[in-house]
Amino acid sequence: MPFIPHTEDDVRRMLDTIGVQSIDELFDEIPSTLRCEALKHVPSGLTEMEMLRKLSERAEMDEGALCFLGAGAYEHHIPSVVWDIASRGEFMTAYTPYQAEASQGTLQLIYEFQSMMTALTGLDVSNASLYDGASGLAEAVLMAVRANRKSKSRKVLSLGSVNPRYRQAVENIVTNQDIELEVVDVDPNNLQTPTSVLAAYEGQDYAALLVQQPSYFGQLEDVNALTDWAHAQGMLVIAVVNPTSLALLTPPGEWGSTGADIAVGDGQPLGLPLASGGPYFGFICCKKAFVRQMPGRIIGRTVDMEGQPGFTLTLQAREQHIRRSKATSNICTNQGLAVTAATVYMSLLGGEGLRQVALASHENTQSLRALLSAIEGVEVIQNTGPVFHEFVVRTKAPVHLVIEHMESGGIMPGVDLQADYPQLGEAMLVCVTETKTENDLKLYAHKLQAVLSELENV
Amino acid sequence: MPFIPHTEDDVRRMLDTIGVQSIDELFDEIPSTLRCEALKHVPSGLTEMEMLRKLSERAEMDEGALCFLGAGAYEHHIPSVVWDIASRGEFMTAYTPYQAEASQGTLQLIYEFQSMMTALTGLDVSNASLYDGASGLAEAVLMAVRANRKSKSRKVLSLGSVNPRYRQAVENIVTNQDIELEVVDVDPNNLQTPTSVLAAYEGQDYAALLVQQPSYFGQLEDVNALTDWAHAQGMLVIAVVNPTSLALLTPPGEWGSTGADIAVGDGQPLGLPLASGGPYFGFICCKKAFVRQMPGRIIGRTVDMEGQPGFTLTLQAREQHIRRSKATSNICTNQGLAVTAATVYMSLLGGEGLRQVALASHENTQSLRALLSAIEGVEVIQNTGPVFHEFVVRTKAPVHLVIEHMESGGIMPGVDLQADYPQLGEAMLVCVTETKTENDLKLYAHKLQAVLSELENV
Amino acid sequence: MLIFERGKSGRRATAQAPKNRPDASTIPDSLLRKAAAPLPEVSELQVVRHFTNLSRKNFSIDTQFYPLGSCTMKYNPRGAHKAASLPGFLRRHPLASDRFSQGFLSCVYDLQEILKDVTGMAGVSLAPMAGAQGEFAGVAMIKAYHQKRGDDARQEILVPSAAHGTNPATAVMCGYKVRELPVKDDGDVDIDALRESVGPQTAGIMLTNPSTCGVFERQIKEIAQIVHDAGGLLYYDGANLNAILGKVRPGDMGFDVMHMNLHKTFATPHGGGGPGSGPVAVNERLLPFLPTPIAGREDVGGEASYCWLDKEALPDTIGALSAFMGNAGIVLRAYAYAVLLGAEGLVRVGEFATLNANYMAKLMEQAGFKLAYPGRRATHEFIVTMSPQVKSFDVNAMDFAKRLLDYGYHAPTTYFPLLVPECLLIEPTETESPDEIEGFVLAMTKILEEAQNTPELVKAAPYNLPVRRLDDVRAARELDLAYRREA
Amino acid sequence: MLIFERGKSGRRATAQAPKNRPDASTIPDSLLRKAAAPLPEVSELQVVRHFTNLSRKNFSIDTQFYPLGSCTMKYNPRGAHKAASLPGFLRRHPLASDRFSQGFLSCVYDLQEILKDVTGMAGVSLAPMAGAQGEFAGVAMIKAYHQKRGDDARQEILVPSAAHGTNPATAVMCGYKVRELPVKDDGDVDIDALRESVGPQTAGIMLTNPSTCGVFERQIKEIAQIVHDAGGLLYYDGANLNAILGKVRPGDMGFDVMHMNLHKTFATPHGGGGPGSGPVAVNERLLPFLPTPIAGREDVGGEASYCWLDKEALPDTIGALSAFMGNAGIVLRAYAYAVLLGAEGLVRVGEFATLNANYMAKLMEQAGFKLAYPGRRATHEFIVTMSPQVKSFDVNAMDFAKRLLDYGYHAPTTYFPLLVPECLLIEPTETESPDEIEGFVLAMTKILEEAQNTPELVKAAPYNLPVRRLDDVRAARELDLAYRREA
Repeated sequence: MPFIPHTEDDVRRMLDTIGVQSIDELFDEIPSTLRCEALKHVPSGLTEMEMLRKLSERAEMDEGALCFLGAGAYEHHIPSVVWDIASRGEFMTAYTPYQAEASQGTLQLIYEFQSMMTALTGLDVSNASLYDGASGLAEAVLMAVRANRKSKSRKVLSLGSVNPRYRQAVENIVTNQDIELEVVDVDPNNLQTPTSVLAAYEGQDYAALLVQQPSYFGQLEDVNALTDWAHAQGMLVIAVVNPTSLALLTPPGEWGSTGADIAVGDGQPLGLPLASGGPYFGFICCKKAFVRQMPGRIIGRTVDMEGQPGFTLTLQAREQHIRRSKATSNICTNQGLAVTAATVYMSLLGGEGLRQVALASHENTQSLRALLSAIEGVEVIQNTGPVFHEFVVRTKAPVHLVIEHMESGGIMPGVDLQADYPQLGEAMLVCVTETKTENDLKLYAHKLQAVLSELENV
Repeated sequence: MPFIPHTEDDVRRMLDTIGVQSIDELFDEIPSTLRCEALKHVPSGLTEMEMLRKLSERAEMDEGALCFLGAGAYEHHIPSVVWDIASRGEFMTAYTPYQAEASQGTLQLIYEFQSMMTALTGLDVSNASLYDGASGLAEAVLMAVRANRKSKSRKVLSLGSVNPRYRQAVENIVTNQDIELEVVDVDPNNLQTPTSVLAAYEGQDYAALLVQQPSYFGQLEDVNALTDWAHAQGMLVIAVVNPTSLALLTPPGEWGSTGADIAVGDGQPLGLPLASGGPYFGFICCKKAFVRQMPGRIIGRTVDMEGQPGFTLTLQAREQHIRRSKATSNICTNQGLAVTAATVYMSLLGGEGLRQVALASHENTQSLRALLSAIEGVEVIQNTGPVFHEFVVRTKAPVHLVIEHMESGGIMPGVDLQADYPQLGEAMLVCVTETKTENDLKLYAHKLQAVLSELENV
Repeated sequence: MLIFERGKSGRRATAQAPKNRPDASTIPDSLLRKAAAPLPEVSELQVVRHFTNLSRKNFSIDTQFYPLGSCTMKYNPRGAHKAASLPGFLRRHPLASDRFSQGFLSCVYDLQEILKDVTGMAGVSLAPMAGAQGEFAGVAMIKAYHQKRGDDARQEILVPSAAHGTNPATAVMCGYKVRELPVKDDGDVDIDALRESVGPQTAGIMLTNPSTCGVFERQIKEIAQIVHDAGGLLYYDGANLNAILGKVRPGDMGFDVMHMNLHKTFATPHGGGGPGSGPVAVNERLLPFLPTPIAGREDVGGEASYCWLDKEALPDTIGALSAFMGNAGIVLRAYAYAVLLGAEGLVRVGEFATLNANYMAKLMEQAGFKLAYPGRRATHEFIVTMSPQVKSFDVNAMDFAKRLLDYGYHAPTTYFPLLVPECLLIEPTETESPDEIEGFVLAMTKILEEAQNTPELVKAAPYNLPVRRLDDVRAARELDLAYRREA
Repeated sequence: MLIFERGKSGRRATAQAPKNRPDASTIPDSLLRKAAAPLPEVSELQVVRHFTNLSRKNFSIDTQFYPLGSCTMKYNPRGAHKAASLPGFLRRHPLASDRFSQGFLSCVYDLQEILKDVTGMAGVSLAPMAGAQGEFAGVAMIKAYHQKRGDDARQEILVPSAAHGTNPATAVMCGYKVRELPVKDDGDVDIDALRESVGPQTAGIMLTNPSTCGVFERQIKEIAQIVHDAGGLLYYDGANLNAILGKVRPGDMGFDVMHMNLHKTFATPHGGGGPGSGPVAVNERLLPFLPTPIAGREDVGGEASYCWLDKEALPDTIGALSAFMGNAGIVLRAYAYAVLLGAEGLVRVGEFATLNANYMAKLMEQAGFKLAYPGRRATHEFIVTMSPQVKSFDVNAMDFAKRLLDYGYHAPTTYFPLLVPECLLIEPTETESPDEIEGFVLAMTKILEEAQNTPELVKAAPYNLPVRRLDDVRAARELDLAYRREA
């Protein structure tokens, strides 16, 4: 019996002790009419060897293309140390540190994680993580609505350059509490959002402004002006940020004259594999004033009865297992193991190393952008503006065909923007990180050129 | 500086403490004429990302063929637990347990390993491992020559069905001590060795007889008769055995009326990947009487000063670091990490599970043997005799061409026996383990048939 | 010592940082960070050593018996971890086209089918990223259902007092009011109170069955009838699904919607607090509302072909709750686990979890501990109340819990459910041998003796751990939530 | 508790054993095992928990500073482990044809080239599986060389008294007699004694340089001259190569043959006692005798093509010393390490190993410990003698070593080399930070105080480890080398 250690003798002896004849008798409180028959659609069990063969064959089906997709999930080099450490049984098979004395490893690690996230965001406090960037943004919105004492509004304003998948998830979550997300239109000729566009929203009551930096398009927004504008309007500022970029860019805590109030984002770039979208983790940091509105676990440093330092879950009075219907969120588990990996990753890279990752990605992106600009039939939108490691190109040929043909050649060239931003035309979002070599970039440009002339001739 | 933690400040401070101006000054005792210039043929360093990309590209070059090679290295399923545990830093980055109190993990594990190997071989004692099966056999030969008090001979007799690579390594090692290995011819029509063949060697003085079970050809020898014959001649018996097979077959300690004296073999089948031939490990077990002739590390159970059980290196008076030129061997390191993996493997499988591995491999082998027997142009040598999980086939077409063509079809069909056993003709040694499916076997048979008719038509 | 404190300015794991080209940045200064982010500055060895040693300060399933009630801390098969870590799965971008996704999609689809069978439901979505998000999705579907029918009066969710805190918190997240239902002394819900509570304001009820009292709710059919008659829906909190796997199905009990905790029932690693995965399953009635994405399958010329179903295919969906597809890697681990166990193995899970819990409960009773529900069968877990020990020796449940750590056992869940005073909720799971169970009971027996003879010893435990008992009050009063480098 | 003692008849990790078909065995009963092999009978979780907990009883580089002299316990890059664990490398059968071997062969070839450059030698074979086997191969080549010339009188190998035990043991393995050479008080070999010892009976000399005394043998050119003039060859024991990497090359010093310990100098994991890898390098004179197999390269139409060179290509080879190609996986790890470090990084190894050792030696001296060779530069390691402490407090080197364990530091090598009384041979390696070094010296300082004030405390150490000091005498007298199940 896989994973069940009982021998026949064990079972007999245990049943005798309990005083029943059979295991089945232990289920005699279940109304017999409800008892189910054998599972019909579950196949018979396999050995580990057979299972691994089956899943290996499937995994191999998904291999083989060079990937230039980003849009919220980024391929970075993951040092071997990261998962060697995170996969240690003591991290991987422990649970939420309810017994602090028996969980100092996890607790100290999360405290260190919180410290690192505040270092990156320039804000005062961090929690122990949320599920992912999108649901994290929803929590940030709920938090801002609770926290903004100046505003009674249940509306928040989002730039159109915030990840559309994030905005969608936020809506799906917060509309249940009658909170509304209003979105600023994207100008197809200027992917940056100048504050002038926001004039239309002045004087209205919004609990918060959502700003993503770098934006979904990879562009850098003028976050200082945007932050000051929002604060002047009595809004809180929620910064949606890429943690890698924070090694290079102004941290949200320093945006404008007083800094963003809440920063949120997805931790995936910090040592987590693409892995079909998860597990990643959402991070959330805020100014000290809002700490009691924070959702999720928070770890604090304290002392034990001998005065030695130690770590423990704290501010639990915000949480569902204590406050139940009055909790700041229903969140229970966080993404502990993902955070473990990210903490190891950030320790390895350090501020300077992470900056190098950001810069190398940025430089590769600049290179590809330059290569593609030179191709007939390709328009790099806002060719000269500052981007981080993504940019938007418009193709002469229908972009879905371009993507299809590039994939036939073993390259996933970018994310089709048509559904989310029809105003951009035949556009796709291209991402380049430090993992790509010069040859990879040349190959991309070469293939794209070939595909475009092929499509021209059809 | 990869892996070097020193900052510039560190270096300055350390040099000041030492009282020198530069690191270079620390090398001033080396005659200046000897000091070398920069390395000329070593490329510049790569980051981990670049290194892994380079080595991944190389590793992928070696993939893609279904492997029916055995001949001393066997592909078995390796439970995921095995290397997850063996790769734990505490096992992987410790060293020889010189400080027993700080090495109880490694020490107890090796004690358990020794216990498992004696359980498998049916002998009294095991050491902590040798390098591999072949060099282990050389140590066994040296040991037998030292241990056999009845014989003054520096000759040992080996059956021809002992792995030729093992015999070659033994010769390369023991001839330095003027020990001679005499080999019994292999009869191309009977791959088993009946004791009748040995009549020619009766009355001569050999320190030991070398018997491999299953033999290099996968055949089962009549080890009981061979052992009794050798003992009657005053020889010690050295059994060369496959540890997987020992879950199914009579253990060496029970061969004949008094058992083999020394058992040796390669531990690779016990959870170690094929990995181009190593690291594997050699194991060696013997009767209690010979323990002081044993080469290598041995772990014993003892007690600490409070009477609690503990484990420690013992019988070190046999070893080079104590006895120097009088040691039983120059061996120093063993194959600790490989032994760690094997110990975990054997614990997972247990006696019955290992028997199932042996049996499943055996059954698959029988199936393929039957399939190939039915093919025109293929002769399974000694078609009905008992084999374990390898067998010999002779092909009508030149065997090196058969192999080449099968490989073009993505199958490595077997090991060419021509160089080592020209008397067998166009023969190859085919191995099947539990990792092969029925489809794999059908594919093999199908391709072989196709290749043979193709070669016929050339 | 913190990893920051091991650092030194300029130190780094150099092999890990890419080389930069001559800076090609076009980023204006105003958007650039002024000073490097103050992350740790340590060598690769320092990182390995620091975190390896940190890990050694944890209890975990791999090192200890961990009978944490309601958390199902069973063995996490390493094979499943390996399967989910295959390069093809790890490297797949979440937005990869179907062409490069058939392997992953087929796993998602197959697990959906398995979970439908296991739960007796008509549809499954694997998107929710944790039990609590599954609950959210479930209650949001209940809300969407009523809204679609124009039934706007239903503003209340019923929750028994024994429920997990996530239940009421979730109802509120979905904009509902919560009404608590009392639980009787035998652990079953008070049916009369239920009858009084339902009405046209009732959107639904959230139930865990077996309940957090460690017993099976025997009146489930009656409850379903009452709630359905009132026009409400039944939500099944799958936290305790491990207890009944293959024995009774939520769909057959009358539940309309439920979530599962894959990390519990399907043995994926708990990771020190996550990630989990909280798929939802629904009956026909709620099928249109399932959260996206869901894997669909068509047969194209005899070959199966898989694709994502999202908003276009499911216009009434409550939508996506994450940027991509939830915790895909956890889904893969759960699928691998289901493939390993198969139909016959999944049934055994419930059986042996129940056998272990009942055996352990009996041994605890024999050892002189008081069961909270002595007349009932234990399910996969059971409750002991330490009230007698508090009265006799002034040693409470937390003291026992802390002292257990000294004996090398993780403590059971303490002080939950809230309605049982001084309780320990104990869940051995099916992957533990009777030897471990007996060892635990022996330790409890010894602690009971200690409580009798040297209560102070127990009250000041633990002694053998990296720290002594921690000052939680100070932690909350003098907040220290992040390291700040000394100037 | 032993893994055997956790077992119960019939228990097993069932997911790991293949299913058998109806038995198709044709094996006669006389060759079959009568009863199942008495291996442990445990569940998968029990295996994981047992061995995880066992591992936690070890000191290791990943958890502790481990300055074990002569063993070069430096950081083992995880990236190299990962590279060697790539599926293509792990699955390659050792007898795979060249067609399916170009990846592996190219790594072997490239590492051979790197090692030639590093050693200043003309040829390299990576075949030997450990330092001791490398020594064997080296001395066997010396023997083959003399034999080939018909020079049968050379039956003696010279070995300094400070040498590793493997040196004399190896000479004997190769059928030689050993003559020991005295070492002077300054750590250098006694040249006069050498002059007297050489002659027509001299096959060669085995030297470690830097020597095991932790100093560089300054007269190496003279020694080479004397031995060569007498017709002998010089063997370089590469155990201490880490000290001089990129600074001075054995080939340039006049050595004819040498081995390297890849697990030391090239940072492959020591694995609790192995596997190691002990490549040999030779100058032109010994090229024909290198052990097989060796990777060769030809350029075929501009493309590199790699193949194995064995007996046919190298008719004078001393042949293979293992069944296949030695410890291939260790070779790959070493290659990955060399690729990571590159030319500039390899040079830094020797520099920083030396810096650390000299710094540590200075601190130890300042702390009141006695250096064995105070007038000399330390190399990558140095020796402290505890003779003063034995005299003053009756606390010896082993007592200090054991007490260090309580402080969380692995002990240095004790009582080696034999010629320095009560010695500790200390090797910090280049991957340790000055912080660790200072921590170690501080611990030694505290132990020194303890030795002064409470010598009994030190003499009964350790206290904080899984066991107290062990009874080695009993271990050797009452041999208990394997568990036997009670009948």
